[in-house]
Amino acid sequence: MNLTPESKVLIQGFCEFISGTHVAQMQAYGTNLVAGVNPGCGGQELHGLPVFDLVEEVIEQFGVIDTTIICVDPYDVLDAALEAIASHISQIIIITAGVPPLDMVQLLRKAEACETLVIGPNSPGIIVPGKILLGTQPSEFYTPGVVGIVSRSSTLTYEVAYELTKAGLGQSISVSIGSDAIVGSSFLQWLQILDEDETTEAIVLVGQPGGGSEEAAARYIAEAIDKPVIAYIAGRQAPPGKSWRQTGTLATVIGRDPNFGTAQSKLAALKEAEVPVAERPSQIPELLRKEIKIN
Amino acid sequence: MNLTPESKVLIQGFCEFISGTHVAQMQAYGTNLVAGVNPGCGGQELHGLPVFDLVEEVIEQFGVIDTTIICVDPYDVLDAALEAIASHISQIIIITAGVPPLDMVQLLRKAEACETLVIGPNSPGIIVPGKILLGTQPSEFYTPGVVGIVSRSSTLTYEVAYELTKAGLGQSISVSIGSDAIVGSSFLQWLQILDEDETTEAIVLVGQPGGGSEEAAARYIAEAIDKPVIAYIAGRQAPPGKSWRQTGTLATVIGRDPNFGTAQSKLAALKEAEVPVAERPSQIPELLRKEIKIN
Amino acid sequence: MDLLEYQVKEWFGKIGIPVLPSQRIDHPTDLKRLKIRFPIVLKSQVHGAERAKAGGVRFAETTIDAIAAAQNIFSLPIWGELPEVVLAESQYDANQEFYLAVVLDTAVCRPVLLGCKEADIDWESAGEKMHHVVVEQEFSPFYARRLALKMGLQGALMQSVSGVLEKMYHLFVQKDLDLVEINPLAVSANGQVMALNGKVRINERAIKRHPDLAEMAAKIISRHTSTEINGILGDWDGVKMHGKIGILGNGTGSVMATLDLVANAGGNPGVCLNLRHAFLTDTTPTTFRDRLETGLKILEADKSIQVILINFLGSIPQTEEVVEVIARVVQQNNSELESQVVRSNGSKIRQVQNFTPIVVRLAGSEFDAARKSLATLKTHSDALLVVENLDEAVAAAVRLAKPTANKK
Amino acid sequence: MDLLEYQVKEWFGKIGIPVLPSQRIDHPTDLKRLKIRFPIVLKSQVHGAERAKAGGVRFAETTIDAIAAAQNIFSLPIWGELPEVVLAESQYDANQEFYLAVVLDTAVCRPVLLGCKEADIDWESAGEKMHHVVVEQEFSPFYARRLALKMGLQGALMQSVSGVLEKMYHLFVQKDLDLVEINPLAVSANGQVMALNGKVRINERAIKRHPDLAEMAAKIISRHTSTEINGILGDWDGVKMHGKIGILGNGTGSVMATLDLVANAGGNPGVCLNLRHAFLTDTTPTTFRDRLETGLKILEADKSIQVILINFLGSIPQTEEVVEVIARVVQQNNSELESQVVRSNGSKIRQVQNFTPIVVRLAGSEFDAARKSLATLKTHSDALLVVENLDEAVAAAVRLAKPTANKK
Repeated sequence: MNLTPESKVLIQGFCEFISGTHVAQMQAYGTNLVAGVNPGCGGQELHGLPVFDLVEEVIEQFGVIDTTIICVDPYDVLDAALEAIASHISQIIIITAGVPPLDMVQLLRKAEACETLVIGPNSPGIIVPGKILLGTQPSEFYTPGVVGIVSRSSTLTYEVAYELTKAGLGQSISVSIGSDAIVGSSFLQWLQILDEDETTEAIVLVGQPGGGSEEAAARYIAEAIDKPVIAYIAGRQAPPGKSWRQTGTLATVIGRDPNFGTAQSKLAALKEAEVPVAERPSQIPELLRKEIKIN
Repeated sequence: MNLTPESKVLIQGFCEFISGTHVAQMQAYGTNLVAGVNPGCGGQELHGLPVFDLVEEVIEQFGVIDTTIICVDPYDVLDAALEAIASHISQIIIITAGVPPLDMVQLLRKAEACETLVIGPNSPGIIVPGKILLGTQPSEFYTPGVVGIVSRSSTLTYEVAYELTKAGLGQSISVSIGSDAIVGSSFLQWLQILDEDETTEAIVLVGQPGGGSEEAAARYIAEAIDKPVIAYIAGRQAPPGKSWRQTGTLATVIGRDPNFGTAQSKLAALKEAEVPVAERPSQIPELLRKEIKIN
Repeated sequence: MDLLEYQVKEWFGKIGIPVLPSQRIDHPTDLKRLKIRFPIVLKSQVHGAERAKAGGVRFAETTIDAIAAAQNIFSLPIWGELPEVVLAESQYDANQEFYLAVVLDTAVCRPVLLGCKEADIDWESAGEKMHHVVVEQEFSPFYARRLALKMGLQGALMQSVSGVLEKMYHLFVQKDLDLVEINPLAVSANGQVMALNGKVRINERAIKRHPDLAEMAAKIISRHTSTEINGILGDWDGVKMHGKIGILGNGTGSVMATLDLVANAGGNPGVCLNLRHAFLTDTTPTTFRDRLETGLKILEADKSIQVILINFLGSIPQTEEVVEVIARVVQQNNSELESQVVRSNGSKIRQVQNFTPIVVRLAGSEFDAARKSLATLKTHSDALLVVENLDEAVAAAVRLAKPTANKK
Repeated sequence: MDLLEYQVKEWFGKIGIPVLPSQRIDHPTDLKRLKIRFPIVLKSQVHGAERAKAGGVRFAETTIDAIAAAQNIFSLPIWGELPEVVLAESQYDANQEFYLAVVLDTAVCRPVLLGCKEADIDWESAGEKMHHVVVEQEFSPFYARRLALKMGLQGALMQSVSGVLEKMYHLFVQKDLDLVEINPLAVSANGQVMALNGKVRINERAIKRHPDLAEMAAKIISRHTSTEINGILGDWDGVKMHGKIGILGNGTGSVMATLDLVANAGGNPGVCLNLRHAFLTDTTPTTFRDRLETGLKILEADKSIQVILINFLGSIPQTEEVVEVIARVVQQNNSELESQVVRSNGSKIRQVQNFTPIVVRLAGSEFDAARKSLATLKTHSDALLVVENLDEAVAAAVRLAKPTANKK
């Protein structure tokens, strides 16, 4: 993962999930946004960025691009990402929500073959407070510090950051892997990155019902993570249902717990791994202070 | 390319392009045929080989397979080859003729990504006289020696070998890359292999109308091949036509000669590269003797 | 979105999965023009499970029997749903019955093929009997053969079952499905296979890119109430609970966290809607503002909702317009309220009072202006509360949802 | 196999490529039930090129005009082909006309998108004007945008042209095509695009896996003579030359080499057939023996063929049966020959003599037995010659094809 402020960044598409304010915020943060790609709008200027029709035109003009932020319409995400991969862009952040899951399956097969890092979809991206902003995370909730945040949510990620900042706990890196059922990078990858990151001293994991990533993360934390980890799981009081994209009964037949996908299953796994769990976002700073000595 | 007699070989399918005689011939030649795969026939025995339903079953029983020889029906070739690739077989020889070209396009994209060597389709395979036979080349026309043969034809390949053997010129390796318009390995790859092969002292290139591989080979010979090369092109007297799979007029628009695909274009390219061209198969030994001193 | 059996079988037939001769019956008298041979089976076309147990499946040997049975089925609601169509189908002599499915497994991010040598399995104990194959790379028929072999099939039957799986997979990809299931796949004495019943679940996100599916969805939306729609189409836009506090948020996790906070503070969450992306029932593209308007309407129309809690943090698209929407709703409530006669009986007031107090939690620099402009609105004291702190907003919503308790 | 324009347009319409309202006319009187508006254009549905120049395209303003024009077209053969269908189509006001194609480029082993801002281009000088994009990896719409931009298009027109290319590509893959072409793609004053004419060439090898295409091919085969079939379906099984020596071989290169040897030895090669794989006209699976029988029949039925040269080397499937087929043909010829009265005039003998001498070249250990068994056949001296050396076989065939010269 290249998160240096020098790395060159592209925006593909300008759908409702990104606004002029977001672009201005990234630029104000010092992110090296070089251009936008919006087919049919080549030659125009948008939010102060030169706009091209094709990714390859951007590369011709600006050289290798490190990261692309994809904000095209949901049905165009696969195409935009394949275009980025064909242009050898190795980090893709997908902000767009509502991408059909079979498009993601196709994209992930390709990304794995090409060793492309895909973050999202339905992710507000990554922020390294005080250094670089890649995506739509509102920077005002962040302040530089030592707590790493890895989350599956969008808005809830900044909710947690806001609580930390209000409590005087700054952040090292905050990433949302995306709240969709099928996303690129996993909790495991990011726990490893945060564990290796020199600035990070403690990690906050933010989860929600659906899938099995929190359970996998819990096992991984017990096995491989040396830094203290605090978790928060939203949706404990929500009724279980397919609304939260559980695979339901069919999941059980392939060797999974019948509770698979529920907040309860996640809480049980975290308990098993002895990861402290916050009851509410505002309780996170308190739990963190018990684990690490900051301020 | 692994052409050692120890390498483990599998046969997928037993359609009309391979017979019991071919299998017996390979075995008599010492080729290490371990099994056959023929879906629906698992548990049977065919031509003295144990038959399985899946490639992975063979690998479970015999370990890593080096080469598979595909002889399934034309419409099943893509599936058989993808199954072999999924089982990490790195050399695929496709004997079957009549494979739809768009299946080959799909296979080649995958094979390139996985660095799998695909020979054929519509190829009788490879023979290293006296050592190993991979495919349906009739071994009786071959004798060990120093002449490498690389060809796009099937029967014509052994016709040439027969002429060499009758003239007392043995062969080092003989390969047919397949006479279809779209095939896996290219003349260029095999010219390089033969150029590097220690036994080979001279190379015979056998071409026919269609496509541009002979022209590419001619340029490559002029640039990169140190050993003497003799060529023979069949079909000089045949009328040009789509029958021989030329891309025709459409080819010209992407920067190609209007003669593209004709025997004449190939002959001109070989002349330009100063490669001696035989008038008929029986003339090849004579031209070879002029270039190298054998016997 | 789940299809009805007759729709599934139309798809199966088109893609080459063997199905029995059958005929769609829209009215009992259609049976007079039956093109298939007796004896037949008549099946109620509803979404609910266990229709056979409920009496939705009947056998008939003659036209008279069939008409009587169809009349019966047409007037029998199953899980509250009356069939619009009955399927008349030939009967089949099954020697064995299998279960086959292709399902999107979100945990491994790949489609999975499932197969079992028993049909109508008990899911609780399916583990050992059910076999699966993960479709790692682009599908090719060998994945289907892998499953058929794992199921313990051989020879011609292995080939025909894997052939059916292959077609199921193509349907799965072609139509963006979450699930395609054949249960049971019957095998006759001579080894012929036949899909006797099937299930297809379409991924809601992909509906709009398939004109035929969009049309089906539009029909369901126009014919059914919103609760039924959720049952039929799936309800990925939110959670339906039965409490008094309706929640609108921007993001699944945020809505969930708010719901938890409300419950922990002693409140009862009601319908919770995520406004981050288009609702399933939206047949045309929507903006955030549109979704907020729709969300407010849904909550206001819901009689059990006593308070609306809106939680926005960071940034939302079209901030200014969104504030206008909230302001308009609040002012409308206000004017309606002023024109009402306030009676002494609290409970009566709630009945006539046709507005719902709104608590708006806004945090982030983008909302600074919004907070100010909403604060200047002249409203009834409880009609609108704007706060920045989430815990405070939740406490206020819970307090407002218990007016009688407060007044004591 | 090339489709006719009306078939191409049906496909275009189904996949969403814009085409004009049109109607298939099977008989001039169909025009009385025309559903599209006048003025119309009537187009002969034949495979040959330049039909407009030949009079196969006519405009009509009224029903009477249209019927007269259609009668005219139905009775006008173009390159020897009478149309079975005439297409009636609306007219279109084109502002610009483009050329678009997707073609399988065998030299790069990939499909290629082609586009030009001119229609009906002169291929000799197309080089600079024609743009292309190689579809390296799995297709995605960005490849289409690449081409549209290379063509110099911008904005909405770039988008709509790349949208058409996208659909052309999907058709290309779905139906296993060698070529799909729109020429011209018209652009109206307001930027709307319309496919005015199209061409589709199906890869012959894939026909049998598409039931709809197999049916089309079967129709063509049943309606046309073998020469016409070659013209319409393509003739990848062999070469049609007009000499006296027919060649049967096993493999393209081998057949070609034999052809060259015959020509170099002063002979005239005639029809040359490769028996290695199924003929295009085979609607069911064939064996090598079947193809040999068919090949011999084709050559014997061809009046210009005086000698048949069979060249088999190495191994062929079903060796024994193949030898039987040759033996049977030779013995049949022999018995017919014996019953004939041999006249003194050489040329007259050739007219009554309804057998063709066969030279069989067999080399390889698998043929040892075959050579022996064929050698024992009792035949007229020229009826069958079995040799092992190719050059000798060719010399013999050339000699046999010049009976008069030899007799002088």
